[in-house]
Amino acid sequence: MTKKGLVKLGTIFPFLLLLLTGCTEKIEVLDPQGPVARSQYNLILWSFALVAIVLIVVFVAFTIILIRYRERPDNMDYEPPETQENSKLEIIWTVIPFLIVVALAIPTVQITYGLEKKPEQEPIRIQVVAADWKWIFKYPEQGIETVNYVHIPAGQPVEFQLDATENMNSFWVPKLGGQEYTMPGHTGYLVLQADKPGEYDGKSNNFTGEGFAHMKFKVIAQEPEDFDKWARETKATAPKLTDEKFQEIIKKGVLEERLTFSSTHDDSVIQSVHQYRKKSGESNGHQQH
Amino acid sequence: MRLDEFFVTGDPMIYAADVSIVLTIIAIVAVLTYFKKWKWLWTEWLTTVDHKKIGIMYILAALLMMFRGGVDGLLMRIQLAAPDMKFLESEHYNQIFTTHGTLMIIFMAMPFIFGMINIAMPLQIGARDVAYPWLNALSFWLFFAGAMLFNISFVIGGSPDAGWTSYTPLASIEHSPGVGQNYYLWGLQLSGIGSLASGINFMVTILRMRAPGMTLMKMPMFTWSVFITSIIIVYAFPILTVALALLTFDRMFGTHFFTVDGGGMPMMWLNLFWMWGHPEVYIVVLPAFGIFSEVVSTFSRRRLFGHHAMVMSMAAIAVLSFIVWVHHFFTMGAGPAVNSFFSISTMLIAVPTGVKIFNWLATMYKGRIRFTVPMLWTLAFIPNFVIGGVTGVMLAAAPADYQYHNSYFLVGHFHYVLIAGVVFGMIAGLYYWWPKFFGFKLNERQGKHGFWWFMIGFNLTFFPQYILGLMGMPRRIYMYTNADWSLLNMTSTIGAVMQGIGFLIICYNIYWSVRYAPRTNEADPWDGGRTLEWAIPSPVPYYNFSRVPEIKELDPVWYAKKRGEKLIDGPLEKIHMPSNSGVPFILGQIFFVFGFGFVFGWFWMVIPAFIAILLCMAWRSFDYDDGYYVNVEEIKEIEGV
Amino acid sequence: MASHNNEQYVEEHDHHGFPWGHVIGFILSLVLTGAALWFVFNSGLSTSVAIGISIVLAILQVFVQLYMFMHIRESKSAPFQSGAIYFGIFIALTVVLGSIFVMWYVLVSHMY
Amino acid sequence: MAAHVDPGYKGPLEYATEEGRMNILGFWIFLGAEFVLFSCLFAMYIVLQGSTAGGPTSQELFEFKSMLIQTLLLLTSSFTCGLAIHEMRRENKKGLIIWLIITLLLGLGFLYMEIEEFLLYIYHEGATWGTSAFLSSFFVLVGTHGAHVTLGSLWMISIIIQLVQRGLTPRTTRKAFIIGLYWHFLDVMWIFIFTIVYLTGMVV
Ligand code: HEA
Ligand code: HEA
Ligand SMILES: [Cu+2]
Repeated sequence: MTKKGLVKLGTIFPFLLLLLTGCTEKIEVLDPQGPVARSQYNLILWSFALVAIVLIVVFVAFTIILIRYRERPDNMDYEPPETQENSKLEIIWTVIPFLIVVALAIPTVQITYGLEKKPEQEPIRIQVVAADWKWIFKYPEQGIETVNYVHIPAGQPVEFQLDATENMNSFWVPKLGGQEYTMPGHTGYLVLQADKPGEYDGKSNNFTGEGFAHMKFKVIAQEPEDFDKWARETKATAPKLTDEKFQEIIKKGVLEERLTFSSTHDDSVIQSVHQYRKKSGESNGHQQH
Repeated sequence: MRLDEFFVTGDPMIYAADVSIVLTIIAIVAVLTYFKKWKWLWTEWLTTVDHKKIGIMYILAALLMMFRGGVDGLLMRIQLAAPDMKFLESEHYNQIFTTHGTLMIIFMAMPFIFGMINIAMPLQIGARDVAYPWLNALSFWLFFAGAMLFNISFVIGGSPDAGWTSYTPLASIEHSPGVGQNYYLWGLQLSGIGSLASGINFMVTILRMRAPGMTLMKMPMFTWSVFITSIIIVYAFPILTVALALLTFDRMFGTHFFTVDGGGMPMMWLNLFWMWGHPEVYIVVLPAFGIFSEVVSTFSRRRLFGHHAMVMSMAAIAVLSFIVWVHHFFTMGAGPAVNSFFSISTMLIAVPTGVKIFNWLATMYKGRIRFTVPMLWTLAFIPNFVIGGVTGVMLAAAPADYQYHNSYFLVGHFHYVLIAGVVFGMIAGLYYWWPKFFGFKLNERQGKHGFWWFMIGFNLTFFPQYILGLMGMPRRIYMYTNADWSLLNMTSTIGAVMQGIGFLIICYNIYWSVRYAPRTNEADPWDGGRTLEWAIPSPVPYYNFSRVPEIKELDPVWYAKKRGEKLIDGPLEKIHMPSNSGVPFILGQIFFVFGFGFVFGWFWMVIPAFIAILLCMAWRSFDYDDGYYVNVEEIKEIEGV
Repeated sequence: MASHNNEQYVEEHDHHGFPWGHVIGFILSLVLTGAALWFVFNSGLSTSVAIGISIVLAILQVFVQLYMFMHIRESKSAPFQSGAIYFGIFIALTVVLGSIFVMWYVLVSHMY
Repeated sequence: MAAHVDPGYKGPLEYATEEGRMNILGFWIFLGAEFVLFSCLFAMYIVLQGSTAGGPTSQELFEFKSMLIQTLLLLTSSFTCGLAIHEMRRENKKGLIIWLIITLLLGLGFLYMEIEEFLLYIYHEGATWGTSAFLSSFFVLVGTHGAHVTLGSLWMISIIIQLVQRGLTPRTTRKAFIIGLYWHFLDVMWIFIFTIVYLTGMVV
């Protein structure tokens, strides 16, 4: 019967191995490519180390107890003692988990605040519109717009301003950092940064119905010079984004191709979704931006 | 509404379901008629207010729902076995995971715990029934009406497909225009009201109907877990009631609570849903903890270690469970203050849960551990649940959760806690208390086979999902194209099939044992029972206790046996019992009609049903039935004295 | 059961004479309501302070009802009755304050 | 056993049987749950009260006089309901019934005022619950309270009938006591509606 404990150890072991050997390229979350993802990665590792202690203690104790105290033909007349309480032990197994929780809580809080700190370098701003089921990226400074892919300069923070037309999506690029919801009627902000040029997978991570599985995009990080060059070229060569075209794009439906435009949509289209909230915002003081 | 809109059409699976439903109904009617069992069904089951029978009906319903939810699970696993599968379309897949999640939690886990509570808790405290037997029956029939309503969505009108969390705006009338979402709302609403009533019922039962001498601290651990669970139910379910009602108003009457236009706030749905939803997961797991406590001490032949600490830790879990809900939407962007607060409160739950784990280990330490089937499930619970629990703590670290949220890592977490906690617990309880109700044990050898298939399959299914999550696989996708994910997904599917086999073995085990297992009718079939239910005959007579014993200590049966005393003794007296009533059953049916009318917006159906409900309640209010007495002769005959 | 029934009811106050408790409770509730009106409309305090005070007054009225009208302290189950109500109030506060806390931060959240 | 009165019992009738004691305790617990139920509606209202979406605001709608009369009616009915129970404890069946009827009438008066207020908003001001999130939450919060009062009134009628039919028995007194608890609870909720909805809505 002690097999069970071993089976359990066996299942947890590959996980440990994966982490230790660094064979993690396919495991996107464990392969951070930017400072945001890295700080989250560090927290994940730290939390895993802490819970690994717990797992080991419980599994070892469990296995030993099962081997040592199982009923065997030769101990059938053993009558277990009647102890019921042992305050010393109970305090130990209350305090130690508590300390582990503290050890996890401190970096958690630090990183939670740290991620919201203003980056030292002025970020470039990209507006993201999650429409069902495609991603639209607007570069207000460059005056261009792309769909289902986004170019960013490497080594530089990017502030994504997150909006949605109808449903609540979640904007997630695992290798660059954790996700955030994009909500209709409310703008969110997420700063990400890529260390070096490369392509990273992005996806929607909050269920929005039929075409949800197809709502993916690519992040293409480039050297800043290349990024500028790309932006200039796009501005010069891509077609204009007309109002009709934009309306067509945001209509519900799967759209997996990449589109590129040399002009941007008018924010008021998205704002019109928000108009009611805006009006009411005036009277309730909630809106403080 | 046209007929072909009313009945779901166009899919072979649906037609198969239609056919099987019709066939099942015909078969049931035929069998009942052939064996002339209609009257028996009515007098013995449909009108019963006996907690034991109600408990058995709950468990039966739960097993059925587990079968349907499990089939849903298997279908999903087949679709996800390899990249680009064409087995299910998106629309279908979405309906299936929605019904899977809802069924498993609301219509499998909840009735299962209510079943266990009903059969065991009154016996453990020496009561003849629950505080309000009539209401107890009504709770069951409300649950049943809700479950039926939710299940028929598959063939009539269409299933909900916005996830068991039913987030707005996706679940709004604009984005989910069909009736599926209405089924979700009314199915949950009806059974939720039943659950609330049960919660009050159990609380009063425990507070007022304990055997003399049984102080709160001398109460068995399962009963304690029921008490604390009931508290959570009473204070969490009203939140669900309101949330569902408001979404119903939004969908049917054009209000603007969760809509984007009109100034509504979709985020408030998430907020209310999880204010109920998080306590809900502890509602389903705490009774399982209670069962584990009983089983561990019975089969280690040792008193439960740290009774007091076990109670305190459950109380702590209950309070904490109400202040952690935001961990389900850390990624909403509520800022560091909110996220930090809820991260810490969530992590703190690990401490009382840990106390429980270590106390179970300490109970086994120096014990004499017998590997019976209930004990096997309990033993498997400990390491598996700890895996699920510690990954929960990993999720609780907000910035890390930005990476895990809505990925398969999360799916892994909650199946580890839900299955290792709730399902293992309920199966353990089923095996443990079975002989008490039927006078024979379920076959141990078959039970062990079922256990190993299920346990290994379970690990194979859900462990790879943690890694899939870290690889970036989102939940609720009906297909993927990434070939890197295929190996682990295939493993997971194979595991799911193994679980299915395990489940079938367990069902066969029940069938076989009902037919062939030797009847022993022992009061204490496990030879080590400690709490009051093991002092009375098996199967339990309908009045439970011929005489109510005086309690002086914890585990009275165990110590009485050791000292060679007779616990249940003294002169017999006539026993007062509540009368059966058909009203709860009928009310349940009317509620079904009421809900069904609402689903389709047919007010010509809703209004008469509502009036009928009021009339039933008035009838009940004017009904001065006092129950009846069981006379001493009859008791003597049943007890064989 | 039959043996311990007589202790089931714990007498709280005399219920045979003039209903002083109720009358005082009624006067208190009128006074508290009037005070709330005065604070909000006539006191000249800033709106938020006045509303804060009136909420405190409302909470006081809850106690008036619970203790003077509803006899929450009577019967052997009094601790459980009070427990049920106070835990309900605790959860109710959690729901209200928690929603405000979270929603307010969601709405004002803006980087930098 | 449950419905059995012990010889020599001296307390109030509603506590005389185990059944009575259990039902009263159960009802207290139910009231605890009701606190939570209303708190969700309050949370909703507080969060949405500014979201008027261009529709009428609370300041434009609410009227001082109507609100004050409603409040006084309900406060008084809570008092008379207390008196009813007081009379019941003095075993004065007639007093009990009379006070209950007065309570009921006050409650109906309250309902009348509330319905009139709602109709005024809907037909005069064009402010329905579909107009804005603020109005949705207003109508549902206040309406839920109103629905509770309606249900309470029906229930009270049924209990008055039972009292007339059967006099003061452990059962009827228990029912009367419980409806009393319910009625006071509704008053408690109204006080919060009064403070958080009306007072606040008139000045913010
Ligand atoms: C029975 C059900 C159950 C149980 C018991 C739990 C228990 C816990 N859950 Fe889980 N959870 C769910 C069911 C459950 N959960 C479900 C269904 C969802 C998803 C819903 C959905 O979105 O569809 C979910 C989602 C969920 C999330 C949201 C993730 C996300 O959406 O991004 C989080 C985040 O914090 C979380 C955390 C926890 C924690 C900290 C515990 C803790 O209670 C665990 C405590 C236990 C232990 C820690 C193990 C034993 C302890 C020791 C051995 C002591 C020492 C340990 C330490 C010091 C670490 N859960
Ligand atoms: C107690 C709760 C519970 C239980 C027991 C289970 C059990 C299982 N669950 Fe489930 N699950 C949830 C609660 C639960 N789940 C919830 C809440 C969700 C989230 C839903 C959402 O996102 O909204 C979810 C989501 C979920 C997903 C994610 C879907 C997605 O996001 O896309 C998956 C995928 O693998 C899955 C699989 C399984 C499997 C394989 C089982 C297995 O354990 C089942 C084992 C099988 C059986 C016990 C029955 C066996 C039946 C047979 C052998 C019959 C065979 C006959 C025929 C096929 C005719 N579940
Ligand atoms: Cu949770």
